[in-house]
Amino acid sequence: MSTFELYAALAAVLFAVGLYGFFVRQELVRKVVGLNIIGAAVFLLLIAIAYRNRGDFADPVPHAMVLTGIVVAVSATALALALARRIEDETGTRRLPEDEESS
Amino acid sequence: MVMSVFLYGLALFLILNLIAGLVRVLRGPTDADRMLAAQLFGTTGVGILLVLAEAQGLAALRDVALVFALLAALATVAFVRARRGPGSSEGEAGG
Amino acid sequence: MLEHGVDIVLAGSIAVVAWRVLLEPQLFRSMVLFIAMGLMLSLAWVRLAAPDIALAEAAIGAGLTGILLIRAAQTEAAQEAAAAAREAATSGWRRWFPGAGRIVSAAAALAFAAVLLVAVIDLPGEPIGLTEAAATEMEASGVEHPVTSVLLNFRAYDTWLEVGVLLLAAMGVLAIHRTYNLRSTRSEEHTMLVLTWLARIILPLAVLIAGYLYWSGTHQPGGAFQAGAILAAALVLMQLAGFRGVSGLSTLWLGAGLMLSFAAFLAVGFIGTFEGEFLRYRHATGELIILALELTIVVSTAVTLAALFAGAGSQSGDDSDAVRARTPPESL
Amino acid sequence: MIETGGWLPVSILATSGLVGIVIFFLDEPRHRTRNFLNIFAALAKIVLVAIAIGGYVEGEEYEARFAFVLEFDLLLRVDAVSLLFAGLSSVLWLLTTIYAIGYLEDSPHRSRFFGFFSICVTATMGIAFAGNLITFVLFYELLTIATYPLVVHRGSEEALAAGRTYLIYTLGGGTALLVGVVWLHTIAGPIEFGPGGVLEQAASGNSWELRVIFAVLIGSLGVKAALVPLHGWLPVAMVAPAPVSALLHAVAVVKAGAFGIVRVVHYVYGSDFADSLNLLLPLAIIASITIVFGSLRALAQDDIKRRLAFSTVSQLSYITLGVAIVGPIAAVGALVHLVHQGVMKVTLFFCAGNLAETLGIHNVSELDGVARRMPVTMTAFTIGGLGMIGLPPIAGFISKWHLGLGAMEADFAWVIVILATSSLLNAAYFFPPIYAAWFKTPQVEYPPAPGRLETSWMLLVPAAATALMSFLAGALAGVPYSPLDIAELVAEVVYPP
Amino acid sequence: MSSPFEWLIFLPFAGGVITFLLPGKSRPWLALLLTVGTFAAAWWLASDVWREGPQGYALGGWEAPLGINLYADGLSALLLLTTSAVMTLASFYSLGYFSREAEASSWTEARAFVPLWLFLLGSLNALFVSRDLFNLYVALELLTIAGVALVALAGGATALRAGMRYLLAAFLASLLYLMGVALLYGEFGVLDLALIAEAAEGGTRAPVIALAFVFLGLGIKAALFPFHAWLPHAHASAPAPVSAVLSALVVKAAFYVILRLWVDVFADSVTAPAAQAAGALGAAGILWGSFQALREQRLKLVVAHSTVAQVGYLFLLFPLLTGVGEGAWRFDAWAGGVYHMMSHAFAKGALFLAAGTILYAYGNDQISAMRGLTRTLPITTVSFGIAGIALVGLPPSGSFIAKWMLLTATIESAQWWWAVVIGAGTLLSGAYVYRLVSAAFTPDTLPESIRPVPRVMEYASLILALTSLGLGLRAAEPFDLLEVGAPFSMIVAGVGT
Repeated sequence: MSTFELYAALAAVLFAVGLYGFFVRQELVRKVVGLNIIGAAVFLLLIAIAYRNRGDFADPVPHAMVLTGIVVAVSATALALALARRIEDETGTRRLPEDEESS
Repeated sequence: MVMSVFLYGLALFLILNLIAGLVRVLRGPTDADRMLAAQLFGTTGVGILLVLAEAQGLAALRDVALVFALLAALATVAFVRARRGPGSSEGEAGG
Repeated sequence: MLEHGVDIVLAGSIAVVAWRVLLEPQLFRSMVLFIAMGLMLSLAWVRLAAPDIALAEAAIGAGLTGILLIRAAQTEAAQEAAAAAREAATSGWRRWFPGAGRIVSAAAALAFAAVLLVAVIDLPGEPIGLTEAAATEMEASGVEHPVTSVLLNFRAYDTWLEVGVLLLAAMGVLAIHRTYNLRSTRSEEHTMLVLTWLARIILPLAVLIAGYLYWSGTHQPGGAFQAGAILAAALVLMQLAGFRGVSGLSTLWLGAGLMLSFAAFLAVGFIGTFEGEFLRYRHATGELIILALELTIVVSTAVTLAALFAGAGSQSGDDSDAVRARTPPESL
Repeated sequence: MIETGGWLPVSILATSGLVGIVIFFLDEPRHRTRNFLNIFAALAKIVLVAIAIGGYVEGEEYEARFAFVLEFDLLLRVDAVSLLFAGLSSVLWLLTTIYAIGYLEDSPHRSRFFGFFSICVTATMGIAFAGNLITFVLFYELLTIATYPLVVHRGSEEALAAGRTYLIYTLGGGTALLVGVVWLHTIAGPIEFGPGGVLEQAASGNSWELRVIFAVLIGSLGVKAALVPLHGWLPVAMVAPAPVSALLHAVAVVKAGAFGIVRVVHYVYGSDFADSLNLLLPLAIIASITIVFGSLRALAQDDIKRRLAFSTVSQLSYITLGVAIVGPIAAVGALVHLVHQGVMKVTLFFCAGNLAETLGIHNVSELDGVARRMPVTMTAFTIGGLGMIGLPPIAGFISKWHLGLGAMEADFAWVIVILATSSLLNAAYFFPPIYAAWFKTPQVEYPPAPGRLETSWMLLVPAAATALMSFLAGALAGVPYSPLDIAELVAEVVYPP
Repeated sequence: MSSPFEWLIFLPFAGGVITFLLPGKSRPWLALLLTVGTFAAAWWLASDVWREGPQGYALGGWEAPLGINLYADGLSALLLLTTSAVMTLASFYSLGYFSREAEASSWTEARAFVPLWLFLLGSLNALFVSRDLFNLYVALELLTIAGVALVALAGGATALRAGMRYLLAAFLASLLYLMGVALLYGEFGVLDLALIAEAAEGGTRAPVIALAFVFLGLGIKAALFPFHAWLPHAHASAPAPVSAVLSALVVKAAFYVILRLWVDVFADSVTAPAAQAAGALGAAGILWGSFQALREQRLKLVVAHSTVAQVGYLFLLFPLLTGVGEGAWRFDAWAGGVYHMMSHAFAKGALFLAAGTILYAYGNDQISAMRGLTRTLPITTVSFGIAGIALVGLPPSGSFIAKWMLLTATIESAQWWWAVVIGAGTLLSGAYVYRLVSAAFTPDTLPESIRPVPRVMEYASLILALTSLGLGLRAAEPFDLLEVGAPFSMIVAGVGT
């Protein structure tokens, strides 16, 4: 198993873990955490792909993509947490109701 | 060659250390244990990075170690604040 | 051989920690684990010859995100227990099939993992990518570090839009709080002496490190986003220590800080059109322009991330009217 | 774009279309402006249609073509059968407009009413002049949309329910029509209406598909043409104000369906080709069933407008029947009935509206002796009713005569039986009210007439005029430019001698 | 600044910066000015495309694969025009909608609204001209964050929760998309769509799995059934102009990316079963969305559920692109889908704006409260009606043409079952539009006081509605533009008629 394959496999595992967490956990903060884990999986795959193709340096394009991705992820996370906080203020819970109509 | 084996061995050892710390985070029993274990991450992380910098021949990793050290302090502050902040029970947050 | 051992242990423990992050019943502990996972991921980036990403992960991924999450996790234990109870007593069909949701979710997640594995195995054996192309063109880009040349020259357009995403998130947070600066957000009241002291030490250190990372970004790993994130972390620390930080900025200054980088790209892009294309700066001044842009990125990233932290974490319990003023015409 | 003479069909549409839009934006109290616009547009339209008839007989060609989408054009073209329909519509529009102004005096939402009314007529004109199927579909659906607000104009629960029924039927029909038309285009390409049919050359190889498409097209057109069992909306829609009933049931909607059947059989398939696909006999049978069924149901109705509605179901199928019988004489019968039934039925609805508006009479059982109070109205009603039965020399006789002759010619002897039965039934449901009105003694004291006339002149004149037209169309059927004359012109084109 | 691409990107983003920094009441006017300017730029680009064929642009002078290239063909040009047209009118509308200076909170709303609004416009423009997999990701992300922020602007628990759902779904979707992009980069080593299209061919599993990830992510963003649950409340709780733009444009943006990738880049990699599956999900979306729209009691929720249904139509075009043999129907299916996108954008924009007007005037948007709307807000009723026509796909609306083309494709590619779905969808949409229209026609008691509505709000929705109608009256030019750089040809040599 090469380094690329190892980390690519880790990406697959992390993806599944994050997805499961996103589906199963009802608390908004944890859903966001699940999404961040999925994000880590995606970044891992990209960097592994970059690693596979390295001359003097690893492929810089996926690196740039991941840097962008990390910034985007932190933006979305912060927005989500701000929303979650406001929802808690308004409704007293940090979950979303199970069925859509209940509001 | 020998050098490389030694360095990677060292890195592996430090990583195992890290994992041991994680067990403390999970097991507790008090939040104080958890926080100390978390502090250990920072220190051990810096160590691993420095070792890897040698082993992989990437000087830039020392910069990463620098950032690690800085942020470990920050994380500790955040822990303390979070445990001490309003709305948390004072009792458990030893320190 | 041991090299592989490092990777295997690292990968294995990352997977386990991720799993524990989601399983851990107590939110706070889960967040601590999340930060630990970020640190370990940084090591993984190092192993994958991506020191830039390791820096960014340490500063943003584990650092700021972790602190954000930790702060979000400050809920009353009782409240959380009640919510958990509500979660257990779910409505509808789930009551009849307890655990069905979990089984389905697990099956879906596993299916995704399997499919991903297949895809990864199926990827072509020979390396494919843009390493060569980047190496050939790097000279024309004005900087000597490949990642920076991609970020700030070849694909500067993406970077600009990414700065836009960061900016929009900040604008969104402000919009959610119905305010134009963060003065209404809560600052920490009972400060701790030790924190004040720490902040005084760390702040100059952080500025120094940030400056170093910014400067070195043109020829070695490091760069504007990482530097900005470190400054942001310092600002956050100030906030935690009871200083006003970004919350002290007036509407205009906060706005200017948030907008600076996006506007700078816009201006550079505009000037570029006189030479040819939008965002064109291949000429001799390329390096200068990149340095200038990076400087604006440092400032904007620092202000924005700190503002996001202040906005996302703020409680409205003791907030001023700006937060209180909610829309009257609620459509329900 | 617009070729020589193309302005004519376009401006015939525009007279009512533009006026309709202007009326929408008129403030409610501006009655004089609105009435003036309405009457002016209606008169202008009649003049333009008259010019078109004159020009067409002289051999002029009027055609307006607009690029629509891909290889399809919107095509407005003047031909004989479109003139027949347009002539009928434009004349009746004028009369119905006058009638509606009188009928809706002092009621709310008149701008809305007349706006949609004008759009309705525009759509009808569009149907008349549509030169290909896509244009036809376009205006056919526009008609559906524009009539809905008229049906629900009163806004009552009953009206809304009727509107719903109406929409369910017509939207369903419209969707099926669209499918059929698209299907036809996929096998035959963009086709334009041509007398005697165009499919024999374009797509004769696909006989099964053509049969199914025919069924789909007739089925969907049959909704508006009220073929059994698709007639359900028509009696329900009676809740609409009388001018709407007059317009819907005599002219616009139901005729659009019947006219569509004429177009499909004579101008798309061609009756010989359709007959060779064995499509016309089933059509004739369905039409016959509808004729008898409609008459039987009409017998049982006490509500005058419902009785008239079922009578419409029955009478309309004369047109379909005439189309389904191969041969020029039956075709003449069908086409001339298109006009005659329109004129006669509009008379009857005007009269029913007069009775309801003036005396509050809605049912047949209340008609005793009403003719003494409203002699002009009941004279008109009598002429219309007798015409429906088919008594000479009123218009209905001419149509039935040609239908019968055509059936004989085509060896459809059983059709005679249907016609005879239908006439008997017609008599059975029209004679009692006529008899009661003229010869029975009133049961109640009717309120006295408001002025010299038995009711407002705006209600009376249109009824009298259409009654006179019903009479003249029959009595003077032989003169040039009479409906019969034009229908024969059409038949000559469809069945070249 | 000699290229329209530059203006398309520069104007809205510069506007976003300026309106964020500069205080003052001129903000909304500036926004309006910039949307008009963007429309001009889109027009410029469209005319370049029209005259010279597809346009490319290398940002920073770096050609692909290393740099990012922009690209515009007829499809991009049309969508850019649609975007700026809808946003211009919605900006007009917001002049009235946010003019409630008396209420401090709404003034805050307006201040936050304008810069976010311009960023949204900029990100839509960026997306429609992008030709780079990763750049598309960033553009989608910009769009999402701006959209979420705009939804949350409405304030209140409902809007916040709706915004949260939207954000979570879109965040997950982005990551799925990015995972697909990572795999595609691993496979092809480039991000430029044109370069990938050269390299892509059916066969290996990795690109297929990558595509599955990409389409899944985009399907969530496009609210494809069963990933639509986030949409109705997000679109219904936002401020009216935001609802309009989210439903009209933002959902379409995700679909646009699917369309580009599916048709232009990976045409050989996607299989017929995948196409049928996409169609089946689309069909399920049509039925489910329509049923929900029939059940809802709130106007804006009905309109939002209808978006789920209408998005379903778009996915029908994928199975229609398959089929045996060569035929012009592929163009019909593709162009029909695109045209539906446009027509629906205008119609749905008009509907949401009209719904917002009603909410503004009445204070709530219960359907039962809409009674007497024809009297209180006649212009809004008219725009409601016209937009309803377009939603059902009746002529003469652009959706009718779209439906016509899709039906043609179903029949020519011998997939009649999709025709059934289209027909059923038409009737169901007719049913829910009918609910709204009939409520408007019920006279009944009016609310005692209605807040006066600025005229500009009413006319903005009317113009949008009329545009959706105009698309149905003249489709020749849009289709000609659409054919520039299209993956299919209008007429396949030697086939068809």
